Amino acid sequence: MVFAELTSTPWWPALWSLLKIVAVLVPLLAAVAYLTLAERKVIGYMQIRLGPNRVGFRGLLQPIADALKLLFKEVVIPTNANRFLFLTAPVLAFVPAMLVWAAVPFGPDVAIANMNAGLLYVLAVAGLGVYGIIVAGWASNSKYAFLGAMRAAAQLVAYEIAMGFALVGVLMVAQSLNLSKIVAAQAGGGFWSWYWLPLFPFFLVYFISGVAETNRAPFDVAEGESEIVAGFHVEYSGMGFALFFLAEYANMIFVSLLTSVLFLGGWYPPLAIAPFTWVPGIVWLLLKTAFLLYVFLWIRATFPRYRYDQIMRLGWKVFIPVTIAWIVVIGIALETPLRSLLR
Amino acid sequence: MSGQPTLAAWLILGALLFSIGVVGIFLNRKNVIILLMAIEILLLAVNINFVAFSRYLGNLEGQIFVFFILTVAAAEAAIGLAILVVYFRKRHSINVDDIDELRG
Amino acid sequence: MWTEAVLSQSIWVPIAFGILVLALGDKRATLVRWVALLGSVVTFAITLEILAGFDTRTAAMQFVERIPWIPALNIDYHLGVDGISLWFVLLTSFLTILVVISSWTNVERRLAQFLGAFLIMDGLMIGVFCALDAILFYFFWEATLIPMFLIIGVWGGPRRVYATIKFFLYTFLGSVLMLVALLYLHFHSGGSFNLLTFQNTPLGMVAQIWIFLAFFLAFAVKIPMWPVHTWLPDAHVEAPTAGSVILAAVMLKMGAYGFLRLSLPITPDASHHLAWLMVLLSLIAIVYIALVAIVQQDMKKLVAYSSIAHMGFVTLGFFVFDATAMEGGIIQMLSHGFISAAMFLCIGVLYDRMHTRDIHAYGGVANVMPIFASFMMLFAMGNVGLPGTSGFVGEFMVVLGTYQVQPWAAIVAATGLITGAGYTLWLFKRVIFGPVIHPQVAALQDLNLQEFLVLGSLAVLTLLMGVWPAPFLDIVHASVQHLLTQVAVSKIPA
Amino acid sequence: MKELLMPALLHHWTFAIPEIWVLVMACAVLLADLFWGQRSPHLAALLSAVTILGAMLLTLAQWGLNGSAFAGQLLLDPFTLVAELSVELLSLLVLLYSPRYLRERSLYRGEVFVLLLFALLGSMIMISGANLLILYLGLELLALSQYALVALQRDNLRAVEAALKYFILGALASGLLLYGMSLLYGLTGSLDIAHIAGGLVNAGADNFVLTMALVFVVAGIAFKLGAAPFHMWIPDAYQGAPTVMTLFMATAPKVAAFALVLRILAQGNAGAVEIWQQLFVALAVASLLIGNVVAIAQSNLKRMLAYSTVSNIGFLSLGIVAGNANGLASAFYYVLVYALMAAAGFGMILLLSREGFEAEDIADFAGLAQRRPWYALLMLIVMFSMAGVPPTVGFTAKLAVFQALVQAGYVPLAVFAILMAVVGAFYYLRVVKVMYFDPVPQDAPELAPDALTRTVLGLNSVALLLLGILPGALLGLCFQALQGVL
Amino acid sequence: MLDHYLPVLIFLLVALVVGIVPLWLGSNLGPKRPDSEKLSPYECGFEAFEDARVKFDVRYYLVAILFILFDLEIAFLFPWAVVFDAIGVTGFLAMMIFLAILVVGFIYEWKKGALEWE
Repeated sequence: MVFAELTSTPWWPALWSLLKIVAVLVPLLAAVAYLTLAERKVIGYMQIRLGPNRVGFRGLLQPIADALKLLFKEVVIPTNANRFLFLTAPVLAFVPAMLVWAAVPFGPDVAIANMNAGLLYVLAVAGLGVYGIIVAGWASNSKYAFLGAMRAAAQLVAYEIAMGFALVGVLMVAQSLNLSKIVAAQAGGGFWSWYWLPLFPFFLVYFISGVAETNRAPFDVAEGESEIVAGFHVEYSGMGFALFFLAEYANMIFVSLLTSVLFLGGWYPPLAIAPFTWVPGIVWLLLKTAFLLYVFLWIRATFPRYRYDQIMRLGWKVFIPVTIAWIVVIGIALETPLRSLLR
Repeated sequence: MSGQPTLAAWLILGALLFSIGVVGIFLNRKNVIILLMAIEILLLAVNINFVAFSRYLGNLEGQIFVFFILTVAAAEAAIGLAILVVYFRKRHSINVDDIDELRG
Repeated sequence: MWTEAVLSQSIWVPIAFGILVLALGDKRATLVRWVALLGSVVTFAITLEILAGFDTRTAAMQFVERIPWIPALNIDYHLGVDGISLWFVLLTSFLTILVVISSWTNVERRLAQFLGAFLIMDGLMIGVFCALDAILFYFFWEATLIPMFLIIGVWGGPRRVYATIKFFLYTFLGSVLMLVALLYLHFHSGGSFNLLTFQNTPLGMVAQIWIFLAFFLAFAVKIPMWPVHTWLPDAHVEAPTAGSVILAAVMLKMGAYGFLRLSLPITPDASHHLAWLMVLLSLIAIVYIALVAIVQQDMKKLVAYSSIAHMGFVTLGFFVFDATAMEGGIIQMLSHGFISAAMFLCIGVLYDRMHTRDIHAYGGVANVMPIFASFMMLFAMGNVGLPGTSGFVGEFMVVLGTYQVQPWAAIVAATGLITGAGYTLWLFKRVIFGPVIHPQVAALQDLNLQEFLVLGSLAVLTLLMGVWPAPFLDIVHASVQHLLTQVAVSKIPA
Repeated sequence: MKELLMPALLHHWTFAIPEIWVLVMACAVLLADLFWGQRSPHLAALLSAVTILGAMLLTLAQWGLNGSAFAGQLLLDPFTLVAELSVELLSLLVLLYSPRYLRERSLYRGEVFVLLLFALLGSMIMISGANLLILYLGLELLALSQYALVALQRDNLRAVEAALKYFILGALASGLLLYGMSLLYGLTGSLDIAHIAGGLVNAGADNFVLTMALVFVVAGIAFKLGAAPFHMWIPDAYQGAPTVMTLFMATAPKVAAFALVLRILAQGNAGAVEIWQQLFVALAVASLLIGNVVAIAQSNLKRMLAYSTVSNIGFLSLGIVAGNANGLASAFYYVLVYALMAAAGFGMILLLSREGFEAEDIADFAGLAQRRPWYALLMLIVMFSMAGVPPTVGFTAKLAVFQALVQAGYVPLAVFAILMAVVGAFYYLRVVKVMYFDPVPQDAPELAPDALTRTVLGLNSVALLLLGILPGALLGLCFQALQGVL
Repeated sequence: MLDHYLPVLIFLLVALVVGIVPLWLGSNLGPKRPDSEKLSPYECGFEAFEDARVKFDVRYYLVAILFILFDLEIAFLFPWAVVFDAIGVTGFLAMMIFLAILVVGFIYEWKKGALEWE
């Protein structure tokens, strides 16, 4: 009864949204925190070492400790920096990283905002993140920060194109910009009807671009500790640094999740038969995301850092031609009887 | 619908932006980059007009036009910036008042 | 077919020869001279053919050629001659021969361009006198400016640039408004550019006055009438002899011809309405300009001013609307064509030898150049208008005709005759007679063959017209009558 | 079967075949130059010539046809045919004028020719476009190519500055035009010229908004044409740009800009003729005044010719003022004639320029008549043609415009214009004066004209004379073209 | 329509709060002991003596231009892809022509070395 009363009040939609946001945001921040731990652990095990294990049981409280440490660090603002921009930059990086989650479908029509132009929204908002990086590099007034920002921007931009082309392929087959509908279009059978198979080049390009877009190894030349000492955020400390850090990890998770949604059938089980269908869709989605996150870490532990020219070459000279060619292939396929393989 | 801005409101917004762009081009005495930005504002004002009309006329052509304007604006910006870079390399200034080699 | 297009031939043959001469280039001077002479003679022969075939009994246009030229605007290539224009065609082609001969030796720089320009001028000026389409008329009218601009500018005296630009802009400015008037007429005549149609197009008084004024500006500048005459002395002084000859003998006539062909028949009411102005300006030219001429130190300037004064008689004759005066005006135009040409040639003869035109530098030329002095004597008499020369016939007829209509104007004009005698004879006295003061004068050579030929032929014509003007008048007569009838009828729509 | 292969949108695509050909060939030239340009430096130029000749043939092959391609977005009508043929011809002229000049300035590169082809394509689209969007795209294709062409000589500060100014004001012009287009769209709900015309009639359109729309459209077009007071870019761009580019800027784009007048105003806004007529009166008066008066003070020939462009645009506007088929036909004729004259004028500068030397000062022509009488004669024809003195073609152009103007009842305006023509004559005469009356300067640089430029210039100038003597055919063509579409 | 975007607006506010509050907290909770060394830009051993923003490689700029252009092509591809089924062969062919022209430009860039980094 109370509930019914509540839902009929004019501010209910806002409140409901707020609830949903909190329901996404809190687990997300927790996930980010524990992803940092997972990263250190996984890489540690891969390199036959333990990783953090002092704070709490097997180091489980390590992220909390890190957070507290960062919170109590001095926020240093370099002398010649532009104070306002210097402080704005981390927020500029952080806010889009959060906002993109508004469109993520966790199940059929389960999203903070189930937008018709969801994919477009995601692209648009995600694209804003680069401003944070550029502003940070510019405002710091440090050569390393500036160089890092330039590199990051050029790299983001290069891979954004390939990513865009890959998404075009998805759209051609799915015929919708709504992320829920894109997932729904992959229903009907099992893992073989997900888009990763017919759109395999796009899948690869998209995921690798995702790695590049989040400035993760082996594409981490923008930070490049050993070259340009952490790049665009070299001058940041304390919470300023923490926000960049949060944004990066949130983006990692987001890219993994979106890859799952677009190419790995979202909340659908790998086989539409009994034991698998018992498990709730959201679990499948999170499992797929977790797997991709694991791949993120795996790649970081395995590959050496690319040279900058190699990165640019991969983006411009490999991904873009490949995606354009595959768009043509998909287009032709859709215009011929082969379309039954895609739909 | 009460919550929606009226067509007139959109048009006034467009007109204001357009005026800002034009004024920016004519009154700006400082920096060529600002000129380029003024040009972008000009085109965006036009876009607002087109989208507003398109929406209120229930006719998609205006929105299609906007797509093309955006593209052309990008191409224009690319060429404009390229010219500006070449100019800067030669003149070492992008001050509007320094563009005075040709006069008479 | 070939003989039918005789007017076209007379226009395009000299132009073709002109281009040929240009193409031959400056290096082959002798060839260029002979080709130019051939061209001018051939042209003259063609125009003689027109004269031979001319029917004096009718006022209608003869030798008419009419083909579409610019169909989109209804402009035709429409040529024809009547009694009024015929003589000017002949005058033009005849004088061109003289110009070519007179330039035989004394033009050293860019001879081909010089002669080419004159031959092209020849064709264009004949075109002016033959055109019966308004635009064609304007076309030739303006086109003549280009060669003359170059002739004065390239081969002229020290202040030639100033003089030629002044000449060009004055005459150009004067004539452009005529174009607007023609276009206005075109619109009101129902889309035609035919001058004969224009003559029959009814027009209100206001429109007529505006059109008349537009025409007036064009023709008055060309004639030139006071007060728009100031370009002429400059142009004459700086122009080479041949340029002065053509300028005075033919180009000024184009203005007067314009009054006859356009102003009077197209705007008869306005012509009547503004006749007082025309008469007044003519008288000012006759009297005032003659006074100005007296004080000139430069021989050419003097003759130039005298030209203006003589043209005053012409316009006076036109605007009293009397057959005798009008025919007198036409005869005066012809006569002035011969005499002013001759005067300028005489001065040229002296200038070639002395390189000065200052009257004070001469004196006693008769002692060393007797033949020349005799010729100059004859032309001076003609210029004064003494009986027996062509000058007498024209001026006398004008004064006589004017007297019948406006006696006071005739009396004023007659005083002009006296002043004219004054400045011409005084010039003659100072230059030709008296003792030889300057050593350079003592060393002068008399006329050479070319000069003799040129001055001789002009002398023959001056005398011929002076003693036997009838054949000249015969040709003019019918057309003048027709014109006067036209002018007498009002065109204002009822 | 036919429907399947040729869906509605592609219907009658053959009517657009000249445009398609130029597009395909432009891409082909780009690639060909890219891959084989190093080995065969003339490849791009030759292929471009083939392209333009092919386009002319394709245009001629459609002579007499009427129709539209792509659902009415590109029109094939008499105007399209004549105007396209003329821009193709003018582009060919530029192509023929350019090789030596470009070689001497290390600009003889594939890009120049490709940009030229794209500019040509833009002009063609502006001519045949029957939709605001298409017209806009054509306009920008042309404009962007031109900006790049002007800036191509990167080591020349003046060229780059010219490009910068041209770019900024050109972009502003596009903005104005677009704003006007957006209002037209709002008024009529369509981008299609035919629908706009109908829409305005039906709506009985709101007069204030319509006036605003037309003010912006006319301002934009005036910018592109170079009519005062929107002429500010013309002198700088003309003077600073490499002369070949100036030559191009002064020719085909002007024809294309006139096409905008025809399509947007005369066809799209025939119902509002009084409004844009009045606007063009103002433009004409301002252009005639500024163009002619300011030109007198110029010592740089390119700059003087730029102001003469402004004044010529003023004369052209007079034909537009007349507003009817007669007036527009004469304006069309005027623009074609002007393009030919400008080509010859700038061609002369090209001819007399050498490596490291631009014959762009009027003083550089001093005594030309003594050194090269034929060149001086050609330039003389050009100058008198621009001044509008018979027997050159410039006279017939002015005649055509004036007759339309007088017929439309604008006699005082005609008188004003004709007086301005006299003022204009003064500065053209100055060039003639310098060539014919001034002595050859002591340090006059050697003239090293090449055969190709010389031949083309000769043909071009003789055309000015011949067309002046026999203007009937071209004028008739222009009248037919305009009467066929209005 | 716009209802879909209300959550986004709220989310924006929330995200701003979540971003700014820790920053504010951090700067209040953390110590403030600045000294000139600490506040100088990071350098490898020598004094930072000039504005670090003066020059950068023009190739970054080239990349930016190429990006703008390609990104806008994607803007055309998106709506096309969404309605791919509805527009049939015509739509497909039209976009293929468009892509072909795009590829010509791409080849040109490639061959001209605009994509090279070394």
